[in-house]
Amino acid sequence: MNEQDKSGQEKMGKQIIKASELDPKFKYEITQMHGGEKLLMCFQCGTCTSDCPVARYSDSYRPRQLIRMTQLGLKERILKSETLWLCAACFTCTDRCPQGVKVADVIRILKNLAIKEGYVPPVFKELASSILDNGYAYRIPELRIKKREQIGLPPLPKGNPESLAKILHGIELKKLLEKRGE
Amino acid sequence: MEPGNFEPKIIGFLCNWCAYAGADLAGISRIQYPPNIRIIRVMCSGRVDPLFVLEALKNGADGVLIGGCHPPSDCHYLSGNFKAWRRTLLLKRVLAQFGIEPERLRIEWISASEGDKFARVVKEMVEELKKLGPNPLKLTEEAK
Amino acid sequence: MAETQGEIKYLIFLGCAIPYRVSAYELSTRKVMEKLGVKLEEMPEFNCCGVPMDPISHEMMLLLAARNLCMAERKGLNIMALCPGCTGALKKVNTMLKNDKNLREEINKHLKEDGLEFKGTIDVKHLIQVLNEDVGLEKIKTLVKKPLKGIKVAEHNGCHVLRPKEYMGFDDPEDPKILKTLIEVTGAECLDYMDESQCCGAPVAGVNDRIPLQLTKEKLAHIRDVGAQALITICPFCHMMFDTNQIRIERMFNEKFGIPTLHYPQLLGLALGMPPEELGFRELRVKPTELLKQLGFQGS
Amino acid sequence: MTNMEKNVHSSVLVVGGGIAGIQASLELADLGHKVYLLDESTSIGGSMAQLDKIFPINDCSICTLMDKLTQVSQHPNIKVLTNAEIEGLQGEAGDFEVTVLRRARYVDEEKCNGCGACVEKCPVEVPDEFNMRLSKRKSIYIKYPQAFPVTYAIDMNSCTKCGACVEVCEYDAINLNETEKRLTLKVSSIVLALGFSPFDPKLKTEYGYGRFPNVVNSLEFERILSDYGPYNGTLLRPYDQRIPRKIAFIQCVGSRDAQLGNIYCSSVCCMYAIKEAIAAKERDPTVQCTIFYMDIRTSGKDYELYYEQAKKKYGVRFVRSRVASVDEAPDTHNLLLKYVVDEEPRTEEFDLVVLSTGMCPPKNVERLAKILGINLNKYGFCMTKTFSPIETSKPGIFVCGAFARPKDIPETVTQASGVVIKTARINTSESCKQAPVQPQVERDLSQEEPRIGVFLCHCGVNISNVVNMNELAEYAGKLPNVVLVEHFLYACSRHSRNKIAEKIREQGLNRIVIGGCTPRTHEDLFLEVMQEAGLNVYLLEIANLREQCAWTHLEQPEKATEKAKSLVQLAVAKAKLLTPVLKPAVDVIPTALVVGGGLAGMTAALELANQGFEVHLVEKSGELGGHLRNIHYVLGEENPQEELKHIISKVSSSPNIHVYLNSEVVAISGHVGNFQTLLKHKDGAKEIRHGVVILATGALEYNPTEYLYGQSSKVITQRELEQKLAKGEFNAKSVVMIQCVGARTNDNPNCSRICCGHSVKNALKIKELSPETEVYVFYKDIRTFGFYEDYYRKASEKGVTFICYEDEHKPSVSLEHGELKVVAWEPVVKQWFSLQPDLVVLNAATVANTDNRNFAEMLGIPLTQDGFFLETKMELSHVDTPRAGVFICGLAHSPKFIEETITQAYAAAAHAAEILSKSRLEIEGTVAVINEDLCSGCRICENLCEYGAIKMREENERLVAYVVEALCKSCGVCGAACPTNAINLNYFTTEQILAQIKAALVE
Ligand SMILES: Cc1cc2nc3c(=O)[nH]c(=O)nc-3n(C[C@H](O)[C@H](O)[C@H](O)COP(=O)(O)OP(=O)(O)OC[C@H]3O[C@@H](n4cnc5c(N)ncnc54)[C@H](O)[C@@H]3O)c2cc1C
Ligand SMILES: Cc1cc2nc3c(=O)[nH]c(=O)nc-3n(C[C@H](O)[C@H](O)[C@H](O)COP(=O)(O)OP(=O)(O)OC[C@H]3O[C@@H](n4cnc5c(N)ncnc54)[C@H](O)[C@@H]3O)c2cc1C
Ligand code: SF4
Ligand code: SF4
Ligand code: SF4
Ligand code: SF4
Ligand code: SF4
Ligand code: SF4
Ligand code: SF4
Ligand code: SF4
Repeated sequence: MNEQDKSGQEKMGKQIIKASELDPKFKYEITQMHGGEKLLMCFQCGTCTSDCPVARYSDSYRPRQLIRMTQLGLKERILKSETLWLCAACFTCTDRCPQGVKVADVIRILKNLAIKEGYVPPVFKELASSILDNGYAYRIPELRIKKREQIGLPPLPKGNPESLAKILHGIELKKLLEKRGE
Repeated sequence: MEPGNFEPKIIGFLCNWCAYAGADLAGISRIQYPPNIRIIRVMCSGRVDPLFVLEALKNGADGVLIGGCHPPSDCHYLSGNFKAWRRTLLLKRVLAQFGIEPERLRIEWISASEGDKFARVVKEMVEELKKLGPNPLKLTEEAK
Repeated sequence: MAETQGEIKYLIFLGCAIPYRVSAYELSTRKVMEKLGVKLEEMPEFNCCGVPMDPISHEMMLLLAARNLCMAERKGLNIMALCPGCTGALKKVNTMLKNDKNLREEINKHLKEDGLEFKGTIDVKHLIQVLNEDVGLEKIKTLVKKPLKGIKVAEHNGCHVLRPKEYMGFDDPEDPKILKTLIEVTGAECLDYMDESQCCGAPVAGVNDRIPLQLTKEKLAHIRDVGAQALITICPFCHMMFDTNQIRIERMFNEKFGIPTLHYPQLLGLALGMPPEELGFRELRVKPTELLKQLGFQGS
Repeated sequence: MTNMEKNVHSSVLVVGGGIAGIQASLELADLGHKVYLLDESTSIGGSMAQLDKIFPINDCSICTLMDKLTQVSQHPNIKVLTNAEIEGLQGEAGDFEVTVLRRARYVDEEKCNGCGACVEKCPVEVPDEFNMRLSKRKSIYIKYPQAFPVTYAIDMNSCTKCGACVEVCEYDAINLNETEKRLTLKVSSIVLALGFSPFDPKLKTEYGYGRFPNVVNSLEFERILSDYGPYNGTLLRPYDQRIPRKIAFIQCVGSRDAQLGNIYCSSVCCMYAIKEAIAAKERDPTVQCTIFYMDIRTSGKDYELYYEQAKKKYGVRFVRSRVASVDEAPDTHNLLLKYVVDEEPRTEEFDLVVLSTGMCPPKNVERLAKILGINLNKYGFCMTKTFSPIETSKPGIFVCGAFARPKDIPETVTQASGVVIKTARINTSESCKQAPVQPQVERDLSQEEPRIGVFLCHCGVNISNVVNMNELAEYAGKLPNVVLVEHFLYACSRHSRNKIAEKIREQGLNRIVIGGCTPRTHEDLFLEVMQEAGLNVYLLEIANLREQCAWTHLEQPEKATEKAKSLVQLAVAKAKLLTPVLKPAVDVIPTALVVGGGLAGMTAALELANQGFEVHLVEKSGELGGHLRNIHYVLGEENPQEELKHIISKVSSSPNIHVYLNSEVVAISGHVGNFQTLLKHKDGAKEIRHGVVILATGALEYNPTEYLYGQSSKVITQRELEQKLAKGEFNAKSVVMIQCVGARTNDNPNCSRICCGHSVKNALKIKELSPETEVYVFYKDIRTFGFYEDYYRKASEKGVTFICYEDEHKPSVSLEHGELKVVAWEPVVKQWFSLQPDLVVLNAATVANTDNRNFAEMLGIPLTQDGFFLETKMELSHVDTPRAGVFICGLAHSPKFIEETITQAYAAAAHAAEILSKSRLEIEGTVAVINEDLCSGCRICENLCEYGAIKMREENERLVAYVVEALCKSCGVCGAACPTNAINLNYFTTEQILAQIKAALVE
């Protein structure tokens, strides 16, 4: 993903964002979700961007900017943005935000929404299907499982995909993934 | 008088609110300085009439110190310190005309918390005056 | 909280990454815990803790974690996790479900599909928490056979064992102390270095291959600058970044680090008198040859 | 009031001896009340004693404070109780009984004279809290060199009871076994001035305070800067005591932080950080100072100029970013700060970091609140209300200073004065007051030759260890006119003072010279002696043998003795020329003129009327109320229109208040105690005579020319919006508010203080009436200081969007097909974007009333650059002008909120009442006197006098100058300038000073 994090921000730079591009309802929607309750409290102090380890090495990933765009209702731009996926979920921002905004959770909410809009980065597709198949995020090779015993580790408990399938039944997302996965 | 053990005499006019209090703090903090100064308390440095300075020099003072509050506005009387400052500048010119080194007159802003500054100023003055030697007026008086 | 009845007994939660790639961490943990008298039971039928699914669906993450908690509740034992990510997810969901009745009802609706129900009867801890709170420094101290005197190391806690503090809360994320004291009890010296609490970047590795390496490189440089002989981690992902990726980083940035990275239980194991082979030292990519030599272990 | 009077004690308890408590005590005591000033510390002074300079004038803090400490120490009506705490309260307003616990000090206040001998001997060293632990003190110590009481104390936590101090104390002042005591005070009211406690930055671990030695908090930095601090005023950093090249200031540490629960803004730290940066720059201009902030909150009077000056004149760098974390470079112990500029994260290295730590409620205040039965707000500060800003929830208990809300010194002092008018039962009949010491009948000296008595004090061994007292006494005895020389071990002790009075009478002494310690602290003690002995107080002169001789020449006893002789000679020379001076007095007309019938004027008028004074209230318009008439909501629960109605009805029904509507002041003449004013109203003119003037002329709303105001009915001011909201005429779905219209501009550089709060208030009202309406607020800094921050947050929470703009990126407003369009720059997203609001609301500045200029001219008082009245000392009280008897309050002084206006009106009323309560006003005798025969009428003096105390009059067809004694403040500036030497200054006469000069120079 070489240039991936150099997102469309710069390209957007020139034009004026029109009032019609702003969805003032968007911010209220986010505050209804787990972790998004404090979104509106953000007063743009800059702490989250200053301290974000990813922002330091990315040209485009800026948590404060994402929060701001969310407050302003730039829904389309955010959900389309590839930079969203760069968050390492290290929670530094959440812990340090003086206003108690759960920045990492808001970004997670945005990712969840992006998925609903149909954008799923390949790596997540893989992880998800592996979990649905065997309960683990990775498909652990037979070789590894054998090696465990060689070095004296107990056998790895078997996952229970059937049980998972049952409890995950009814989650809209599963369908979505399956559809995309095909 | 032998220049070697010449001990200059200094008259200090210190305003009550800042400089005099600063001189007190030097004492409270036990900061040592040469005993050559005699302090005359005035309410404001602006009270120092040029006459006082001239009389002091005429009567044999080797140096005169005027101490006031820091500008712009430490002055208890708003602007007495400015007035003293302007007057001192003029007075220095007058002194030069009389053949008295203007450095013998010094004006300093010393706050009530600057005990060390007060002591330093006295020390400096004593050293400088030792270099300058006795007040020339005194010599002519003595000659008479 | 489930009863422990005098003896210390936990369900060990391995998560996905450890069995997949980092068995030395598991191995050394098991050995060390045995030595310390902590009984570990296997966790049946567990599944991914949920964390990797959070970006895709928060709900799915909640359900995955909740299911694991139910498995533990069934066993009536508290969970000890090795991976901070797993610890975080399980702890957080455990707390959320315990405190938020509405959420609990909602989740239980789903769980019921497989006859499960979250009741809120157990607790979740990370390995270092068990060492610190249940075993205790005093006990460890008495069991240290071979104090690692003269060894200088640095630590990297990793984010998720500390953050978000709202759910983790057992150590100060800005100035964490527990791992440091656990290191010091082995006799090794633990050095402070710059930006200690910074993330290694591992979680982004799936979507970007440059940023995580840069972050890890920056940390390695700080650690090298203070003269640490080794780095101690307690997270499989951090370990991968520092150990597995170190040679790659050295090549990429054309800088030499050569900092062996041990799982904390490996270090502790040495101090408890176990030989490196038993603790999975062989699996380390950056070989701690010098360090082991200094401690009197030859040729491993 | 009358039915209460039976139980009224004339005593007041002031709790907390910071500047708030000190000011309140002094004013109450001046009004004749007995005051108990109680502090839990060993000394009074509070936080102000620790500060280096104070904004906005950058005066020395301790000088300003010391002036007050001296007054407290000398005031006969004030009893200071240190080391004390309140244990119980009984009774009710007017009749309280307070139990006080006095913890042991182990040093007797009556006996200890502050010589400090004990300190040298004490072997135990502990960190000095006063210097923020950056230096050490002994177990026996005095809090700071200038502290009052001048009594040492023992800190039993560290004392080993070795007894070394006991042994050395010549005065037997130390008792290591002293125990705590309890006492009961009967008081009529209680003033709480508990101040604040500084936030503990250890709680913000990401800034590394406590871990990194070069991260200091602001009070530590104040001590570092202080001349009597740990480094004697040299700018050094703690780790290696090296001069820091780069200093970072981090704002809002412990304030505006929801994670910590301290959501409020501490109000003062923006200003003090700027002050500290300037101070650092003044010490070394090459030091680089950077202030990291979220909003700079410099909304006080002329504070914006201070901020601008820091940027332009001193080159202080300001960065709008909260610092995320501080890390230490292990080798250099420098610090790395993470912040963001232009949405780019940065790391920058500094050698020293100063945390601008906020103000928290005083320690353990919950306990005290419980004992007293008062309510605290959710943060633990005292609960007050908008329209009763100094009343606690319990009648008879009042509050002032930082305990009521974080605030700076001028606001604190103003509030302390304000408390006085509520606390005091001012009564014009002298009987109810505690009479100050009554002057004895003075002896007539006109026929007597000077008979000088010289009393020399050993001050224990302080003076006598250095100066040879016998030699000195012998020398003094030989000086002309000296008839008696006596020694004392402690001249200031009660015993010695009685002895002196006795000697005066016995020996018929008529001039007194004391050789001892500085007159600045001890003069008043000896003045009392003079009075007791029937001598005029101006017949005393003190030779400063301790502070200015013995203590500064410890190693040179011979030279010190010589100098002491000279100092005594100097004093005798002056004493010989001293003459009795009568203190002039003016008659006071117990009536006040209040100009302006807004909230300020009405409040001041009511308070004075309540105290029984007659008030003339002059209002230019046809109605009372001023701006308050347009205010329909406040950031709080009260209903302003109800309150206004209530106030107006009280004013109208007060028999003591004469209201003149549609009236204006045409001329004012006279002086304090006796002014004559000419009023004009539509029915004609009227002359009023009064003792004081209170100017409450308010201010005006700026009339915008920007943003299409006046061109579109959809562009309105915030005031107009409030009318719409109140009248139910509001129906917009999208509103844009623009802040700082006509304020913080080149033409009007100051901040109007109220408008940020005003926007937040109206935005909240919009959201209440119409939640779906979107509100955008474009601001430069949001200045919701203090607890107003709560409302800023509430507005955010309701979905109001706040967007910051810089002058280069002002929003633009245009009309397209009759629809409004606003184009603005969003600095975080870094994009221009446009909005189509239904309304644009401008926050028009509050600008000075143009009438102020007339009053300034008539009364000879100054205005600020932007036309508000300028008080005498901006760093202290807000209400006094250089013109005695003239006070200011309300918007006429500067923009302020309702509660601040009320507080200031109280303060103005208190200061006015102090004058009005006296039938005759005694004036210092050290005034200028003009010899009319010598005066040439040149008017030089008239122009020089800052106080307008010199006036000219025709005398035998000749212009001569005369002094209005009531106005003269004794500076002597006029005397020094008079070309014909026509002016002299009592007690500092030219002749006396010349005699001193001559005496000093005899060989
Ligand atoms: C670093 C810093 C710099 C500042 N610089 C400036 C400046 O330059 N200019 C400016 O205007 N303001 C400045 N301020 C603000 C200023 O310090 C306050 O406005 C002022 O000190 C408030 O005075 P106070 O009397 O209300 O409180 P304090 O000074 O806090 O005094 C309170 C007193 O009450 C006593 N007390 C407390 N509790 C009890 C109790 N229970 N019983 C008995 N006694 C008690 C305390 O011992 C103390 O003596 C600064 C503040 C800080 C922190
Ligand atoms: C637009 C605006 C909004 C505000 N909103 C709030 C708010 O929401 N909350 C809050 O707490 N505070 C608010 N305030 C501040 C509050 O209004 C003031 O603190 C308070 O009303 C000031 O009262 P005042 O008497 O000092 O001045 P004013 O109200 O201005 O009264 C001055 C009076 O003096 C009269 N006068 C003027 N010149 C003369 C003269 N030459 N002779 C005789 N009389 C004269 C005037 O006619 C007027 O009646 C606001 C102020 C403004 C301007
Ligand atoms: S730290 Fe919090 S308040 Fe600050 S910019 Fe980020 S989200 Fe906003
Ligand atoms: S959680 Fe995400 S946004 Fe927050 S600091 Fe970590 S990487 Fe940055
Ligand atoms: S020695 Fe005695 S008199 Fe002197 S300061 Fe100490 S206690 Fe006070
Ligand atoms: S008794 Fe206490 S205060 Fe006195 S000298 Fe000994 S240690 Fe110091
Ligand atoms: S904004 Fe308020 S709390 Fe923050 S530094 Fe400024 S005055 Fe202090
Ligand atoms: S809107 Fe008013 S209060 Fe706010 S910053 Fe501007 S001038 Fe100051
Ligand atoms: S300066 Fe002197 S001469 Fe001139 S008017 Fe004043 S008193 Fe008269
Ligand atoms: S002494 Fe000062 S105040 Fe008094 S008249 Fe002279 S100049 Fe004015």
